Amino acid sequence: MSGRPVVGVITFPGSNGDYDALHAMREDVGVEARFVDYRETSLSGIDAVVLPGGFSYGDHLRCGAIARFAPVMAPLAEFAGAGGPVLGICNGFQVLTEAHLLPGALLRNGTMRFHCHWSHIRIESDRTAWTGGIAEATVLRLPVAHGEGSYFADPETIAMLEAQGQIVARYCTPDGTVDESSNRNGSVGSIAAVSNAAGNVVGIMPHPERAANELVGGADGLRLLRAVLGGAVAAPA
Amino acid sequence: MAIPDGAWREVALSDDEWTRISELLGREPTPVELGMFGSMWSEHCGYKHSRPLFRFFRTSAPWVIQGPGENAGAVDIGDGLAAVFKVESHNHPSAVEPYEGAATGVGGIVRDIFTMGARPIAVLDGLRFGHLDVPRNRYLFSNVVAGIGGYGNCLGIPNVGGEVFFDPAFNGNPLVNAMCVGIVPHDKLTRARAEGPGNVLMVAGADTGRDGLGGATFSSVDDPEASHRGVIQVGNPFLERQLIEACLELLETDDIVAMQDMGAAGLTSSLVECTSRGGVGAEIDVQKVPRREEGMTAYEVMLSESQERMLLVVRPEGVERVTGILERWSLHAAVVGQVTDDGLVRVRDGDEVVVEVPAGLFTDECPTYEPEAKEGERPIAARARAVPADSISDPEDLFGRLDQLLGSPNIASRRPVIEQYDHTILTNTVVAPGQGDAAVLRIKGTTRGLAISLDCNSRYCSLDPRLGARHAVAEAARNVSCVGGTPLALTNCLNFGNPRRPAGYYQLSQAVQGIADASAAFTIPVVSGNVSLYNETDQSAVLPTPTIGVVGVLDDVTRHASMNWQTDDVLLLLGAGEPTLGGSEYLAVIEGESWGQPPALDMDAEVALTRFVRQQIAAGELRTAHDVGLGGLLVALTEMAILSGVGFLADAGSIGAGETAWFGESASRILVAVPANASAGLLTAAEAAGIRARPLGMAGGDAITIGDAARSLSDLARTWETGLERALDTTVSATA
Amino acid sequence: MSEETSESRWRVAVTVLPKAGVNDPAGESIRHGLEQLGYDGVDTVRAGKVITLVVQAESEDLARATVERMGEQLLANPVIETFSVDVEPFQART
Amino acid sequence: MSEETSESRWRVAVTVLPKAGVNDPAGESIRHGLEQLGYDGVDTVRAGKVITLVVQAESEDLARATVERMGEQLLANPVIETFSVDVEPFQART
Ligand SMILES: Nc1ncnc2c1ncn2[C@@H]1O[C@H](COP(=O)(O)OP(=O)(O)O)[C@@H](O)[C@H]1O
Ligand SMILES: [Mg+2]
Repeated sequence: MSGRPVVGVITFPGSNGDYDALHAMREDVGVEARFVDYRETSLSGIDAVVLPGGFSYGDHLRCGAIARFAPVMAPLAEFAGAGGPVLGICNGFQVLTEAHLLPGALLRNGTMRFHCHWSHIRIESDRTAWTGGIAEATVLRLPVAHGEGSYFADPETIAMLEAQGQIVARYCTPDGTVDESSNRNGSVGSIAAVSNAAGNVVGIMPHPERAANELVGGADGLRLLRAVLGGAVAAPA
Repeated sequence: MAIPDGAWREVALSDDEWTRISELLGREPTPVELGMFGSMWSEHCGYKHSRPLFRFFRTSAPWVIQGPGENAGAVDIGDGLAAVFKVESHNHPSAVEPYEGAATGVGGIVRDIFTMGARPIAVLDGLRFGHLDVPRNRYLFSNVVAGIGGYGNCLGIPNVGGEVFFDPAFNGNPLVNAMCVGIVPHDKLTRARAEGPGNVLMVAGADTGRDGLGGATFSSVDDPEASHRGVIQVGNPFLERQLIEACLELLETDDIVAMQDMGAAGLTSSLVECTSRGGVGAEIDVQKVPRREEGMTAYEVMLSESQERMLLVVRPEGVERVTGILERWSLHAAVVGQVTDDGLVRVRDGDEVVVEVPAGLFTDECPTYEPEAKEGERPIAARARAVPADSISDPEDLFGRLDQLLGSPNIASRRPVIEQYDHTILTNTVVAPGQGDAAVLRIKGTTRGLAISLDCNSRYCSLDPRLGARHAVAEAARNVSCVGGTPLALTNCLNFGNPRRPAGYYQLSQAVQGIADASAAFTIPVVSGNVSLYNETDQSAVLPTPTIGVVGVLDDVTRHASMNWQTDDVLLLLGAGEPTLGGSEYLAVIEGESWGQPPALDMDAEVALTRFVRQQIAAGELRTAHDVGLGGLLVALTEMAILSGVGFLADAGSIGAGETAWFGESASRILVAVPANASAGLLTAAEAAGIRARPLGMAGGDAITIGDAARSLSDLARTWETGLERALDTTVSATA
Repeated sequence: MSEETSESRWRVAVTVLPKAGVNDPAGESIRHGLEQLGYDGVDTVRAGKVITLVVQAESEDLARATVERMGEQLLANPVIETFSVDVEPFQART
Repeated sequence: MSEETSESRWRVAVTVLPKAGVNDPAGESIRHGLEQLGYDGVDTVRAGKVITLVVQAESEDLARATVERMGEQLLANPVIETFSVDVEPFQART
């Protein structure tokens, strides 16, 4: 890595959180950021990757199912395999599960409705690239905006995730209590974010990039977006 | 091919209109021409019954960059930027297929905005349905909301406001109005005028199917279901998202002469409007239009309302570049013809010419009507009927009524709707829906913000359409002022019944004049709008509903107001509006119907009051404001308390006792809250500005206390929060 | 499956597809996805829903009739969709 | 439909259903809706997807094999779904 870290924001056809992620990274976090088109075949020069929210391919079939086969996904898998920090937000999270870079799947919200509201999450692991330095049990306030955000994995997988510390955050009340009232989409174990075993790839349903400025409702998301700068941006060659 | 006798009626043309068309052409039209006339001379495209009324509108001001006549209006908002906006109805399609009808309504209004070169930054929606105890209304409501969310959420444009209103008059005739606002640098504003003979016409976006054939004409006849033939339009927001990005990128090149979206009447209206605005002619070959279905006729291609399509006028040397850009966004495009200099719209089907008509015959020659206007008996009687005198003075009983109002569908929290719409995307939302009287959006790269509100009290309009329309403008402008915005201009959507009934035309013509009155008094010109008539079934028409969207600007977006107050704030009521139960929601909820003389509107007082409030906000003196609307003073105070999570204590004397004091409605009343040490200053400033200001009490505690009587805030909040869900699903109990 | 019990159980699948001519963006995206994966010669892709359920009825015909009614009332939207019903005797699965 | 052409066309339906144990809110809300409409004795409601398409292949078996691959790669997500494939010769419809 030479000089300032560069964050790549991948744009798939139908991504719509791409501008927000780019803006937050540039203006609020203050790093260099650029779009990476889904047809690109290399991530060279990129130190961290964000897969933004949206409706890639209209969310047709399943969210993320078609985007997963985009050309950029091959270098992304390599990048992730080499320990490069990757953050999938909302639709980006769905793409990462479809691509088997993260465990589990995201189902239709239990209410069968789209949910847009500010939510609270409790950080469960500070051992990931995107939560380093955020003490466990810290409560962050972030907006959600999804129709299919109900995290699912079978019981064995969940047990494994628990054992390996791969559950990154759970929905909670403002005071940090994990209960059903705050688990509005019906996620297994109130899971809002998970990581891969190495901790460099994180998927999160709420939107940190939309909580990067007090003027628009809150800035807790900056803590996640910034965490990656605290060392994890030691990118693969 | 000869036209069978009477066939013109199937495309909603009258016998006289048929004769006129034949005279103008000097021959009988071909079938394709007839279909095109049917669409272009429909109410939707031709504004037959409304155009003559538009002369009343004030449409210009120094800050107006584009008035009515283009795809949307535009106003200067400073920093070299313009706000581009318009509201449009999708009532009839939504009555037939609520999800897709509402979804494609959003798709259509968004296309109007980016066609002007503007990047869409907000959507609002004004919805009206019959009561939710009718299963069909529940179905319509749930699916309309899902459709608006489904399309807008996928596009990634935040939905930041609107209205939901229920009244039995909307049984079978829901109203679905969608507004979109976009931002564009002045020099990028694009107008849809075909120019330069030899320039190339291209169709871009979705392939053409048999969607919605006859849509434009079916909004002009009484029974949408019966007259509807062809296939229901199913929208593809994913494709539209690509189209937005591609079109905005295309406008960065010098290759585009004009751009026109295809909405009602599809290729017909986009071709005709583009050529007639530019004073040129055009020739296309329908065989070159990419199709989704086999065996489509020229008629079908010309009148299809397939969504997500654009007509582009391209310089010949740019065709390749344009095609390349579209392909990069995975969009099809095809060259279908070119601009000509003979003023004719000529359509070929291969070698055969199937249409050859001077463009102006479709537009300028469209007949207009000013039928008889006569007020109906019912509104006259309803207005004359005296409202009940106050009979309740015990605060406990008044609190009981407050409970009833808070839980009623027109007043209860809109959260179940708002939460189905993405309102945080684009990260501009400073005051979110439900948090203030209008939405506030920041404009990135500047210090400014926009304030936007969409309003209409249909009930006032039904009792007195001219006064009601003035109220609609006043309310939208007041809402914008209450968050700190200076109203700049308005857009309107005229939703009415059959104008050929004298009572219907009376409502329409009076409402237009009411809009014109208030628009002039408040200096907010009309820059765009849309008309939807024939919203009636079986002699029962919708409440006349001139929906008004107002856009305002905040020079410093950090100085804005919301409904939130803080413990120990002093509560003041500004303005001299006199509450009345006439036309009130209180009567509708308690008596099952509303009647009487709606509140008076003193437009000078309203102007002074709203100017004062936005000046105080801009000066940083005021951060909490909420106008008194449906449900009156106590409903407004309680909404603020619930949203703030802080109760209040008011002096019984300052609130007053009785239904009128608690629940009566008026214009020109704004509740504000300021820290105790600022209240004297505000009172002095109000006095200096000639604004009546009355202290009501203080914010604090977890109850609403008026004199000796109190109600727990959490109980009231639960009633208000669950009201809409309860009405929707009888299995959800009040305590759930 | 014994036909003599008055109420037998039936396993039913209701297949709901967009009507002919109705725009089908999901089918379009799936076709595109398959193309990307290198499948050639795929066409007429339509995306629909299937609802499977178990009902009680005295006969297969009655089961079908019931489910046809469900289709008309709730499972399909007749304005834009068509549906078909498959019925087979219910065998409890292990 | 001529069987002798080396590439025949096949009409295929891929039915995708949620796996046992996976939440199925759509199925749940349909069951609830049917109940509200007065249908008793309805159970095991599952809501899934169906994708119909036409493929070219030399034989029915090859068509099936191709579509099974599509199912594994794209049409179903094995973490949450199972799928089945039906193949029949394609008959151009009038
Ligand atoms: N259909 C809707 N879509 C989005 N927001 C809505 C809708 N209906 C109401 N809202 C929002 O809910 C809030 C309350 O609406 P309303 O009671 O009409 O407010 P007011 O009377 O102050 O205009 C406002 O912020 C409004 O913009
Ligand atoms: Mg309002």
